[in-house]
Amino acid sequence: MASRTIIPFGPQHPVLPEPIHLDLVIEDEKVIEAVPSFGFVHRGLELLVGKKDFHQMVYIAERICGICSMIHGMGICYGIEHIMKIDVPERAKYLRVIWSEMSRIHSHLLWLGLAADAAGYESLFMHCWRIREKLLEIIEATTGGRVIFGVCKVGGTRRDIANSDIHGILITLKDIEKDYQNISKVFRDDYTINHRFSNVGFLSKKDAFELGAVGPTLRASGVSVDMRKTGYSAYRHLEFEALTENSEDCYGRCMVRVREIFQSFNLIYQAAEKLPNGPVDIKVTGNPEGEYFTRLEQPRGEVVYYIKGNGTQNLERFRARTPTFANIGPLVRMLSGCDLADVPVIVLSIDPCISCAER
Amino acid sequence: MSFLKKSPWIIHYDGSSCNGCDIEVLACLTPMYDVERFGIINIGNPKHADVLIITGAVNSQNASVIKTIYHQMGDPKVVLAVGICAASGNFFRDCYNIKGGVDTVIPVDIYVPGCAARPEAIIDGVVAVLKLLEEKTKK
Amino acid sequence: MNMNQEIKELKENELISNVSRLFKEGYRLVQISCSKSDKLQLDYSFDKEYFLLNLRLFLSLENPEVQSITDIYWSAFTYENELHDLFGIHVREINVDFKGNFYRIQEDAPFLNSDSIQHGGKE
Amino acid sequence: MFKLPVVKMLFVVLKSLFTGSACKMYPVCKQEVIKESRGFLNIEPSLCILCSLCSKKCPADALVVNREDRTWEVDRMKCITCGACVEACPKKCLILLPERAGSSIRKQKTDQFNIPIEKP
Repeated sequence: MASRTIIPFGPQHPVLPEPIHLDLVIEDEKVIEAVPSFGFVHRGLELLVGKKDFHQMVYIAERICGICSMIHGMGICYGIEHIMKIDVPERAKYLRVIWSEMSRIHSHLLWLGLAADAAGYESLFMHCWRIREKLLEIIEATTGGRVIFGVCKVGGTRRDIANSDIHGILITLKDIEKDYQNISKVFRDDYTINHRFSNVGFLSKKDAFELGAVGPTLRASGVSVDMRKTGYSAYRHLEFEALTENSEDCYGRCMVRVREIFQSFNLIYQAAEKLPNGPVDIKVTGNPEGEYFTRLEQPRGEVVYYIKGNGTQNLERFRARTPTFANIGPLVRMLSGCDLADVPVIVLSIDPCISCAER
Repeated sequence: MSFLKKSPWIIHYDGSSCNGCDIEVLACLTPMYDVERFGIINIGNPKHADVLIITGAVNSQNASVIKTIYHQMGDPKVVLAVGICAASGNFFRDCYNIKGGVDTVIPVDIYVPGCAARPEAIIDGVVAVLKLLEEKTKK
Repeated sequence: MNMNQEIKELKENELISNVSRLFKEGYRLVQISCSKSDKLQLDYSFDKEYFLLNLRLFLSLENPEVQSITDIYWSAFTYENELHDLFGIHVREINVDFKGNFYRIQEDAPFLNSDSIQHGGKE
Repeated sequence: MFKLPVVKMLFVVLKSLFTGSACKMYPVCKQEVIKESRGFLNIEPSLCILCSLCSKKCPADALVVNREDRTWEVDRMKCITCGACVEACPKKCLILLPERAGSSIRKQKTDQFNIPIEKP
């Protein structure tokens, strides 16, 4: 009978840039139980609704997380627009799709880089980030910010992409895709990645569904749930499939993301082709009154916003259930029974975004 | 690179930041900005580090962590606060759980503005830090 | 816009039976949220094939208490501990009970005690 | 079978040799400015009417408009360059420039602008 030890994991950890804290109960190098706890990044920004009006809340929602900022901003705008029955111009809907797919690509490339780093493959990490920088240049040239996009507002978008620029952007994107194609081959075939990620962090299909996993974590277990399929914004006019893998382990999660990047490129091409002309925003008057649950698909999975307005310029309640928060339960299940050395890889495999989870 | 005589090693701690500045700090270390050409390495161990980079505001929980990291670093040491949150707390200073900028816990030497701070701004901040480090070494 | 969501109001004692029925029907737990007005409003959201079903119940502000659903949906412990830490709702029989240490914050139940609602912005 | 990876590697090495550096060499080379970038809030003082709409709309409370002293202030360490003020300004005297504010040793870095009195 081996003795049990509790190892604190985090908040400052060389592998993970973010302060996640886990108490790992281990017995002979095997993790028996993982106990997460929050609070290092907790800001309580949901309470700011009382102090800021709903236009300002869009900026605050964007700063829930710097990686998924576009879709956070889009989510709150979408909810308020639904409550106020604002019909957003078609062009704005397509632009939102283009930008949110760009943010998905940059988030997934970021994750792939970190995953390669966790597997001890530093040159691959550098290549992923090199490609990502090219994309960030496009993002900056179109939105004005590198990571905080700041383009969504209630009633449309703040900026427009000129029709004359779109051709150039598509050419650059095709270059990036070609570059990425080489890297994706490494993720698919390389021995190091395979060896490190296969059969690690097992989450069965039944578990993934019942524990409420979302996003790539869920889809890697063979459940086809993708909120983009509900057809919000302009997604209903675009063709795509929810990508699934059946390997149910970290490698599957990696592969889902690898393939999703190609899908996102494809979605951008489609949206750019169909992009209608017209205005990008409409004037918003009045205040929201009513409630709505917005559900969008973030790079990390499904995100739920509950927005309740009471007819004043301040919202009554803004609640964001972020994908990482939903993935905590599955993570705890994945960690129990794994080797201590696999913990960083497993934690990374859900693409943890702690500032999202704690808000 | 005559103005860089030392190779400062940095330790990065994420306060309650939104990740925006974090990934920009990380982006500084990757090919496009590559601060490793100045000999700057991101290191996990506070004992090895000369520069503490903090992103994000301070809340009641991570105040003690930041203090610990700061006191574990050997002298001379410099603190670089990256981003608006680290300087003033951004709009999160109204939140119940946020104490304010980094200077509420430890002395800060250089502030880098930006939300999120651009990699160029961070490099500028690091260059400014180096001068300070040199002055502190002479003392 | 997709309208596929529905809100169903419940009494507190009907919660467990409803949730276990949804579990059998193959619903996935999406989230549990709470909002404060003159009462505490709890929303349990479930998803099946992109249809969102919300079970809503109201609790009084004094000594709010609710039965845990972690026997049915194991991963609900994150949401229920959040309810306890941020809103001060006592959740009976959670399978993983952090006893207020899930969110490590100094204040107890900041969302319950906040008076930030209805202040009308900056003066 | 054995030769293939070697050839691949050689290809990669040759490609890397001829594509040049991905690095931007900042600060030796100057920063390339993308003109759409949101970097630095600037004001054209002669157009300002001190309506203080910008400071009301600012989510970060970075702007202070003083009607009595006729000054307009921005705290660079609070400004998040979101552009809310630029949209709110009725006179279009605010502009976001692609340059960025420099680092500072002080927590506050206020830029104050005097607003000239309107000529009749």
